[in-house]
Amino acid sequence: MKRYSAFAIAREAFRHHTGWERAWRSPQPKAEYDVVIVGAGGHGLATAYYLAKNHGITNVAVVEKGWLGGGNTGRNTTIIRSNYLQPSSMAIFEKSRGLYEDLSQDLNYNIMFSPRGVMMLAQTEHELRAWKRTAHANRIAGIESEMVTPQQIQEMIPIIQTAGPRYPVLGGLWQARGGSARHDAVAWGYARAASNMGVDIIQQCEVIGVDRDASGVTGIQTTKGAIRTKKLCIVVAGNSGVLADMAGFKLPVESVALQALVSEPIKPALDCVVMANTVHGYMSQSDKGEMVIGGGADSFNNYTQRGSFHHLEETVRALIETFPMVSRLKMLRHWGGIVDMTGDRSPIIGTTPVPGVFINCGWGTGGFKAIPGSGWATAEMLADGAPRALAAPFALDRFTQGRMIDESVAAAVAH
Amino acid sequence: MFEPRTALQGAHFSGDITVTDAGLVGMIAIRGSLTDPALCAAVAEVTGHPVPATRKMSGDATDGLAWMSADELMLFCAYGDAPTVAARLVDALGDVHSMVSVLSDARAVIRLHGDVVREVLAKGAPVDLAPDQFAQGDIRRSRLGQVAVAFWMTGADSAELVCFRSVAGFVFEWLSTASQSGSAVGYFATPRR
Amino acid sequence: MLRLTCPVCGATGEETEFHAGGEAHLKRFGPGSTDEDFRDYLFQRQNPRGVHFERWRHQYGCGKWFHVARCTQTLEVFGSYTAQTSTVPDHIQSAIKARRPDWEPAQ
Amino acid sequence: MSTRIQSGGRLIDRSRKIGFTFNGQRLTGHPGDTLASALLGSGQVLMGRSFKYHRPRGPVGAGSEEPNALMGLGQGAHFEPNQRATVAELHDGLAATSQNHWPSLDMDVGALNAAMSRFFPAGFYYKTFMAPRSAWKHVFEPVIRKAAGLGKAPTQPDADRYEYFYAYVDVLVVGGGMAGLQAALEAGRAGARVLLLEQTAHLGGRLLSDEVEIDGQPSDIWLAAAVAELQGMDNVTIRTRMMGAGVYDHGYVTGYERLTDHLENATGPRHRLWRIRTDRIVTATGAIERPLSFAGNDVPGVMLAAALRDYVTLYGVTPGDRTVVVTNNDDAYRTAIALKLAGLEVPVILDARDAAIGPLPRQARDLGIRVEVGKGVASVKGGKKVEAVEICSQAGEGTVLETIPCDAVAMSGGWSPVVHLWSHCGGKLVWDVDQAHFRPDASRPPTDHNGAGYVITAGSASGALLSGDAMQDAAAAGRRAAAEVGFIPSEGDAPTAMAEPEEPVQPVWMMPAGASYKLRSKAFLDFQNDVKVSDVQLAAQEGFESVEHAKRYTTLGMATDQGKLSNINGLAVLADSLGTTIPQVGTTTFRPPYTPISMGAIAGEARGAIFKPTRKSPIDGWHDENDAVWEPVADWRRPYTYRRAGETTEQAVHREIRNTRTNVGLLDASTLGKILVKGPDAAKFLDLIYTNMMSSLKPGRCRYGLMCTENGFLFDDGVVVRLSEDSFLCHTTSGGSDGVHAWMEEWLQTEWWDLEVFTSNVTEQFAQVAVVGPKARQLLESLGGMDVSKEALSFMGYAEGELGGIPARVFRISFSGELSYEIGVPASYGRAFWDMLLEKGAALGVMPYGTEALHVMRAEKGFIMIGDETDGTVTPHDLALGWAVSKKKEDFIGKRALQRPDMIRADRKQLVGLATEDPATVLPDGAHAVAGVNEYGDPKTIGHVTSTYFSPTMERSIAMALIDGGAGRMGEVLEFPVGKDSVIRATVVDPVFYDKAGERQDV
Ligand SMILES: Cc1cc2nc3c(=O)[nH]c(=O)nc-3n(C[C@H](O)[C@H](O)[C@H](O)COP(=O)(O)OP(=O)(O)OC[C@H]3O[C@@H](n4cnc5c(N)ncnc54)[C@H](O)[C@@H]3O)c2cc1C
Ligand SMILES: NC(=O)c1ccc[n+]([C@@H]2O[C@H](COP(=O)([O-])OP(=O)(O)OC[C@H]3O[C@@H](n4cnc5c(N)ncnc54)[C@H](O)[C@@H]3O)[C@@H](O)[C@H]2O)c1
Ligand SMILES: Cc1cc2nc3c(=O)[nH]c(=O)nc-3n(C[C@H](O)[C@H](O)[C@H](O)COP(=O)(O)O)c2cc1C
Ligand SMILES: [Zn+2]
Repeated sequence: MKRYSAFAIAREAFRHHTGWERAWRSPQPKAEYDVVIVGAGGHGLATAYYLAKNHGITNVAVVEKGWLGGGNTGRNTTIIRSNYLQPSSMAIFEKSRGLYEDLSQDLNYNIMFSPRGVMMLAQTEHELRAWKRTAHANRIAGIESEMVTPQQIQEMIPIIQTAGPRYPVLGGLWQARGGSARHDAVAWGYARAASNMGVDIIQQCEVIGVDRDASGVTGIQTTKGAIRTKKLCIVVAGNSGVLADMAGFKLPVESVALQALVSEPIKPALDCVVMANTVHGYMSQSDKGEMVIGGGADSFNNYTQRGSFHHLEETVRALIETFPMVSRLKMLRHWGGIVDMTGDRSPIIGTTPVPGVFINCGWGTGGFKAIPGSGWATAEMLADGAPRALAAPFALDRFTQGRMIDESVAAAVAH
Repeated sequence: MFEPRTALQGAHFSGDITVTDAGLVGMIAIRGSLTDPALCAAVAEVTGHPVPATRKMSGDATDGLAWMSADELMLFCAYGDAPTVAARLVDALGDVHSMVSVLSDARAVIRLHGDVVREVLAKGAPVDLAPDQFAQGDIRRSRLGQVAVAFWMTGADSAELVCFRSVAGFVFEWLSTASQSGSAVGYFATPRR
Repeated sequence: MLRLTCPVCGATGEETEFHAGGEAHLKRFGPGSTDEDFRDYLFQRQNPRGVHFERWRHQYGCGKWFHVARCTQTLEVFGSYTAQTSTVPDHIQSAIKARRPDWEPAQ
Repeated sequence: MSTRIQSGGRLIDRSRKIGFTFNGQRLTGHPGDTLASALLGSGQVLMGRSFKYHRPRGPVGAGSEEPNALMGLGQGAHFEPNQRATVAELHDGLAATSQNHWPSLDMDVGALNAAMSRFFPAGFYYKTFMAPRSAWKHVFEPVIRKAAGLGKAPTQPDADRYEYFYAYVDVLVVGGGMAGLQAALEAGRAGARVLLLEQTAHLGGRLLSDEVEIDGQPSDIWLAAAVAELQGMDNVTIRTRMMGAGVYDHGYVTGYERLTDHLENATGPRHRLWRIRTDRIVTATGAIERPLSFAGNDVPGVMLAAALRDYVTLYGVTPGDRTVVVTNNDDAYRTAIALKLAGLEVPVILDARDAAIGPLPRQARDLGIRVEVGKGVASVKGGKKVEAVEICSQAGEGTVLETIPCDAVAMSGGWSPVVHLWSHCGGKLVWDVDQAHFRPDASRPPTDHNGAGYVITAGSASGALLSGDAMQDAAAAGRRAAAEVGFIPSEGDAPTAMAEPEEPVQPVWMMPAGASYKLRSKAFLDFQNDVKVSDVQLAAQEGFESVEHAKRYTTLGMATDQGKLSNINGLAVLADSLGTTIPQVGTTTFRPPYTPISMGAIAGEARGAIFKPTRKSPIDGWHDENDAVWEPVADWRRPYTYRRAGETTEQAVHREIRNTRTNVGLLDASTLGKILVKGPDAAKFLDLIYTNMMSSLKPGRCRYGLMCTENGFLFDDGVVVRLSEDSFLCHTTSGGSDGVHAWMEEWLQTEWWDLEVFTSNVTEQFAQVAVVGPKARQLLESLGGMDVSKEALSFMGYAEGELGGIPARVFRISFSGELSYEIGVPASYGRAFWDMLLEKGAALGVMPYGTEALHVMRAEKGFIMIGDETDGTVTPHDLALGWAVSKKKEDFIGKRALQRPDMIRADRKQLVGLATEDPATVLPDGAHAVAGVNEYGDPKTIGHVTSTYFSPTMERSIAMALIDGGAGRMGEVLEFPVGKDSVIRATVVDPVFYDKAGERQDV
C-alpha cells in the first residue's frame, strides 16, 4: 500500500492522479476464515484491524450486506467524548478517545479527529448535580473534564443564549479533548488499513443464515455463498436482533430509528460540540460548515432508516432556544439510522449462548466515539476466546444478574 | 376577599378570533362502565343529559356532558353546584363500581369566537377540523401544540376548549399567538351565520 | 409519522397523540420464576424485522392502551385491538396472513 | 452582455420599477422579477463563488434547482444566508449580498484554490495534513473551515414568527403545472377533497414559457379556465408559494409555505409548515433539465437552455446577446428559437446527435440559425464571463475545430423527472433507456399504512415529457387517485395537448466523448461543491465503487441543491468508469426536504414564551410578585427561594430554614402529585404498586410508600392516605405525578384488568400548602374551622373540614421533622388560602420557603429525595428503607427483581450520613470516595455524595452518600479527593442529623 502524504499528492498532481491505488481490495470470499466478522461498520472494521495489528490474526473476513461504513457509522453526528459516569464506561470510552488522538497517524488516513471540545450544558439543578458527580468520577479516573460557569460558556460559545427564559444555563461539563471526527473517514481508514494487512472486506454480501452443530458455530450462509468459520462475531448494530435470531439466541435489544439533520453550510460560528440534554438539542459545526444536529429516537421498533418528523421539530426548537440564530438557517437534509437499544442503554460485548459466536452490539445512540476502543476490546476477546478487562463488564449475563450499567443516571442520552 | 379565582383570571385576547377565559366552571369526572344501564340511568337522572355516544357531547361548558373515554364522562355545571351534584351522583350510583371526582379546579375552560376558530385550532391540533368532519356535538381530546386539550364546537364560529389548570396560561398565550391579526390561513370556508 | 386507529374510541390520529409501549403479549414473570425467565420477560424482545405486535396508549385521547400489529420494515399496520387480550386475535392473524402469506406466528 | 430586452417578460410589470441593493449597490428591477432576473437585467451575471475552488459563478438555472446564485438576503434580525436568487422574488428595498469571497465578489483571494486545484482532487484531505499531529487542529483545520461554509452566519435572534397548520385531504397534488392542474381537476370533479401546492408564485409550470396547444387552443386559455374551475370548487384548495417538502410514512406530507418573503413590510408569520395527512399524493413536480459535462461548463453565462428561455420569456432579460446553444435533444431548439424571435443572436446550435431532423430543428434552420450536428463544446473560454466557445466533434477527444465568440451558452443534456417526493418514502425508480433518465417505477410505489401505494406521479414527473403524453398521464393520475380514495372519476376524454413532436434524446455524459484529462478536470458535475468529472473517475479508481461511497468521497450531490443538476450526470460518469450501466450503479438516497426549509418553520410557533409549556401552581402569582428565584422541576416552575434585597441565595435559604424551625414556614406544595385510587380492589392494587403493604392502612391514616420499577429500582415515593375503605389518595413527587398515574393505568389496563379499580389524577384540583414549624398549629387555629389539635389529628393522621371558610383536606405529615400540616384546598381557593395564612400568620413570624430550604431540612432529617439519593439504579434496601419493603406480600412490582444475584450483593452501595472532619467544609456535590485501585489501575471509587449542604440548624456541614457496603462502615473515615491534590475526609455517620428521636414532629 502506498502511503498517503502531501508529497504523494504533489507527485500525483503531476500525473493526473493516475497512480492512486484502490483504498481497499474487493476480494471474493474464501471458503473458510479463522474469524468472520459480520458488519463492516466502524466497530466491525476496527475489530478486524486490531485483530490483525495487535494479535497477528489476519485470516479474517468482514462481511457486509451493503457498502462498508453505510450503517450508523456513516450516518451519525460524530460526537466523541469519554466523560461517562460508570467506571466500566469511562474505561472503554477513554481508551477509545485516546486511540482517536493518534488514529490518523496510526492508519495513515486523516480521519480528522478534531478535539474541539464537548460542552454538556446543565439546565436544571438536577442536571448540574449530575454533571458535578460525573466530573468527580472523571477526574479520579484520569479523564480530563471540568465544570465551567455560564459566563465561561458564553465566552467560549458566543452564539449561545445562556440566559434563556425557560432553561437558563446553570453550568456545563466541559471535556476539552472531546470533539468529533469525520465519520466516513473512520470507516474508510480502518478498512484500508485492515485490507492492507490481509483482512478480506466483502461488500454486497448479506449474511442470511448461521450454521451450527452441536459444538457451536460452523459457518455462515451469505448471498455470496457459504463461508466456514469457528469464530463468528456479530457487529451489526440495528440488525443485531435479526442476526441473533439466525444464530438461535435472543438479545436484550430493540431497534429504533434515530435521526439527524444538517443545515446548509455557513462560515464558522460554533467551535465546539454542544449538548443540551434537558431540551434535547445536540449541535456541532463540521469542517464543511454545515451544522450537524442530532435528533431524537422513535419509541417504536423500526427498521426503515426514517424517523418520525416530530422529533426533528423538538430538536430544532431546542436548538433555537439555545442558539437563537439557528432559526434563520435552513435544514438541508435529514435522515435516520437504526440503533440497537439495550435494556440498560449500555453496550454488549461478550460471548453468547452459542459457542463460537461473539457479539458486539447495543451501542445505541452513542457508539461512534467507541469505535477504536470497542474494536480493540473485541479483538482481544476474539483472540483469547474470552473478554479481557475492558470488555468484561459488558457481558450479556448482566441482564440475568441485574448488574445494570446505567449511564442514563447522568444523562438522558449518550451521544 | 378570599374569593375563588380561575387560573386565567378573566383574561381576554382579541385578534383574528377572540380568546376568553370562561370563568369558573363546575367539572365532574365520572368513571364507570358506560355500557352499564344502571350507570347510564343514574347519570342521566342526575345530570339531565343522556350518556353521550363515543366522542360526542351533549350541551356545552355551562351545562353539558361529554364522552371522555370508554369508562369516563365529564360533566359540566355551575361551579358552585359541583360538590352537591357530585354528591347526588355518588348517591344515585350507589353500589355501581364507579368513581366521581370534582375537577372544577383542576381544569381551565377557554372560549374561542370568530370566523377562523377552526383554523386557529388546526394550527396546533392534529385533527381534521373540516366542518363536515368535526361538527357541533363532537368532542375531541387531542393535543394543542405541546399540551393535552379537549375541544368542541359551540356554533359555526365558536368553540370551547378545556385544558389543565397549570398550563392554562400557556394555552392562552398559544391561542393568542396563533390568532394574532394577519395570521388567518384561509383554508376552511368561512362559516355562514 | 404513523397514523393509528384507537380501537377504544375509534379515533384515527397521528403518532404524536399516542405513546408507544413496546412489545405486546409479554407474559409477566414474578416471584418464584427463574432468573432466565425473569430476564426474558424484562429484557429479551422479539424485535423482528417484520410483523410486530406492540402496545400503544392513546395518550392525548381516550387514555387507553391497545395493541397494534405492524410491520417494522414497511410500517404497514394490519390492525389494532384491545389491550385486554393475551394472544393475537384470529381476525388480526388473518389480516396479516392475507397480506403476508408466508408469515407464521412466533412460537 | 446581460441585459433587459425590449420584448417578453410575461411575469414582470414593466410599468413599475422597484429598487434593491446588491453588495450595497443600488439597482432596479420590476415587480414580478426574481432577484436573479433583476440582476441579469442590471448587467450582473456574476453572482457568487463556488464552495471549494471559489470559482466565479452566475446562475445556471431559473428555479429551485439553482446551485450557484446563492446570496445572503435581508439585514440584521432578518438576515438569512444561502438563499437562491433564482427563486427570491424581488421586492422594494431587498438587500442582497453575495457570499464566499474575500475581499469582494470580483476579487477573491480564495480563488487561489482554483489555480491550485490539481492538488485538491476529491478526498485529498484524507491523504494529508496528518503530521505533526497537532497541526490538524491548529493549522490545517482552521484554514479549511474558514474557506468552506458559503454564507455568513446570522448573528441576531430571528425577528420573524412561524407557525404550523394541520390539513387533512383525500388527494394532495404537488405541482401546479399542466399536469398538477389536470390531476387536481380530475380528482376535484370526482368530489375528493383536494389540496394543490405550487412552490412558485405562479400556476402553469412550463406552460408559462412554452406555450402548447390544448384542445386546439393556446394553452393560456386552458390554463385560465383550469385555474378558474379549480378555484370555483369548494372541495379544492390551491396554495402557491408552497412547496411539497417531504413525503413521509402513512400519507404524511410537509408543506412549506412562504408567506412574507416576497413582501417589503409584512405582518403575520413568515413561513407556515403544513403537516398534511392525505390518502393519495399526486406528484406533478415536472422535470429538471440536465447540464452537459464539458470543460468550462461553469463559467458565468453558461446556463440550462430552458432556464435561459425562461429568463427571456418570463422576465425579458438575457445573460448575453450572442448565445451558443449546445444540446443532445430537440427541446433546446426552443431556446434558440425564442432568442432569435426576441432579436438576439444565436451563432450556432451544437447538436451532439448524429442528426437533427425534427420540426424544431427545422424551424430553427428556417430562422437562419446554423445547426451543427455531431458537434459539441470542447471548452468554454472566459473567466468571470463567457467569451467564446471552442467547438469540437462530439465523437473525438476535443480537437478544436472552430472558436465562436459569444457571451452566453445554453446547454441541455436532456430532462430528468423530479422523482424526489416519490422516492422519499421508498418509491423505486427504473432507468428509461429511450429518454435516458430515471423515472418512477409505477409498480413499486412507496406503501402506506394499508400496504397500498400512495404516491402517483403525473406528467413529466412520470417521465411523460411530451405535452400530449403528460396531459394523458396527468388525467389518468388524477382519476386513479380519486378512485382509490373512493370517488367515481370521469371517464370522458382528457384534453389533448399538442406541441411539436420531438426526436429522441441521445445520451451525452461527457463532451466530447473522448475528453482528455485536462478537459475532464474542468468539466463540472456538481457546480456548488466543485466536483468534476475527473473527481468521480478518481473515486472509482480508488475503489469507491458504490454510488454512496462515490458521493461521500467526492461530495457530489451534497451541496445545498442536493444534486438536482448533478446526480444523473455523476452516476453516468461513475458507471462508465466502472464499466457498468447506470441502473447497475443506481442512485443515492433521496431525502427530504426537496429544497432546504427554514429552521424557524420547523420549530413553528414554539419560541419565547411558548417554547415549552410551563406549569404554574395556583399560587404562582404570589411567588412571582415576591422575588422567587425560580427552579424548573419537570414542567413546573417552583420557587427555589425568595431572595430579599441584599441577600445571597444561600442567606435567603438559611433564613427560611431557621424561621421554619423556630416559627412557622409555608411551602407551596401544590405541584406534588395526587392520585385518587378507588374501587373494591383498590387496596389489593396498591399492594402490587407499592413495595409496602397498603391494605393494612386504616382509613384516616397516612403512610409513606415506595414504588419500584419491575427492574427493582426505586422510582417514586410519597404519602398514601386511606380516605375510606375503598379509596386512597396517593401522593407522588412533583415530577412524577403524570408518570405514576400513567403507570397505574398501564398496569390496570394491560396486566390486571380484572381488578375493579378506577384512578383519577387530581393533582391540579388542589392547591397544597405545607404549614411547617413549631407555630404551625397556632397558625391554623387562628384561621378558625376544623379541629387540628393533636388529639383530633395525630401525627400521620388525615381529616377533612374547613379552614377559614375554605374546604380543606389536612394531612399531618412532615418532610422537615417539624410539626407540620399539609393542607389541600380547591385550587381556585389556593391563592386566597395562601394570602390568609400570610395575613393571620404575620404575628407568628410566618415566612414562605422554597424548594432548597425543603431540601436542606429533609437532609437534616435524613430523608431521601427521589433524584438525589436515587438515580435509577438504587433499591429501597440500598437506602436502608427495607422496612418499607413488605416481606409478607406474595408479589409487588419489583419484588422478583430484588431477588436477583446482583441485587442481594452485600457490598452494594448503601446510604450513609457523612460528617466532614472540618464542620465548616461542605463536601462538593457528587464527590466520590476512593479506596485502593480498580481493575483499570485507577483509584477505586467506593461511592459518591448524593446530598450535601451546610445545615444552618446543625451549624455544620451535613451530607448523605451511597457507599459500597456503607451500612457496615459506621465510624470509618473516608477520603474524598475533590480536586488536584485536595482531599476531604469525612466520617461515616447515621444519616439522621436532626432530632433522631422524631420528637418535634409528633407534638
Ligand atoms: C443519527 C445518529 C446519530 C448518532 N450520533 C452519535 C454521536 O454523536 N456519537 C456517537 O458516539 N455515536 C453516535 N451514534 C451511534 C453510532 O453511530 C453507532 O453506535 C455506531 O456507528 C455503531 O457502529 P457499528 O459498527 O456497530 O454499526 P454500523 O455502522 O451500523 O455497522 C453495522 C453494519 O452491519 C451491516 N449488516 C447488518 N446486517 C447484516 C447482515 N445480515 N449481513 C452483513 N452485514 C450486515 C450493516 O449494513 C452495517 O454496515 C449515532 C447514531 C445515529 C443513527
Ligand atoms: N420536451 C421536453 O423535453 C420537456 C421536458 C419537461 C417538461 N416539458 C413540458 O412541460 C410540461 C409538463 O408539465 P408538468 O406539469 O408535468 O411539469 P411542469 O414543470 O410544467 O410543472 C411542474 C410544477 O411543479 C412545481 N413543483 C415542482 N416541485 C414542487 C414541489 N416539491 N412542491 C411544489 N411545487 C413543485 C414546479 O414549480 C412547476 O410549477 C409539458 O408541457 C411538457 O411537454 C417538456
Ligand atoms: C456528519 C455528517 C455530515 C453530513 N453533511 C452532509 C452535507 O453536507 N450534505 C449532505 O447532503 N448530506 C450530509 N450528510 C448526510 C448524508 O448525505 C446522508 O444523508 C447520511 O449519511 C445518511 O445516509 P442516507 O441518506 O444515504 O441514508 C451528512 C451526514 C453526516 C453523518
Ligand atoms: Zn382512543
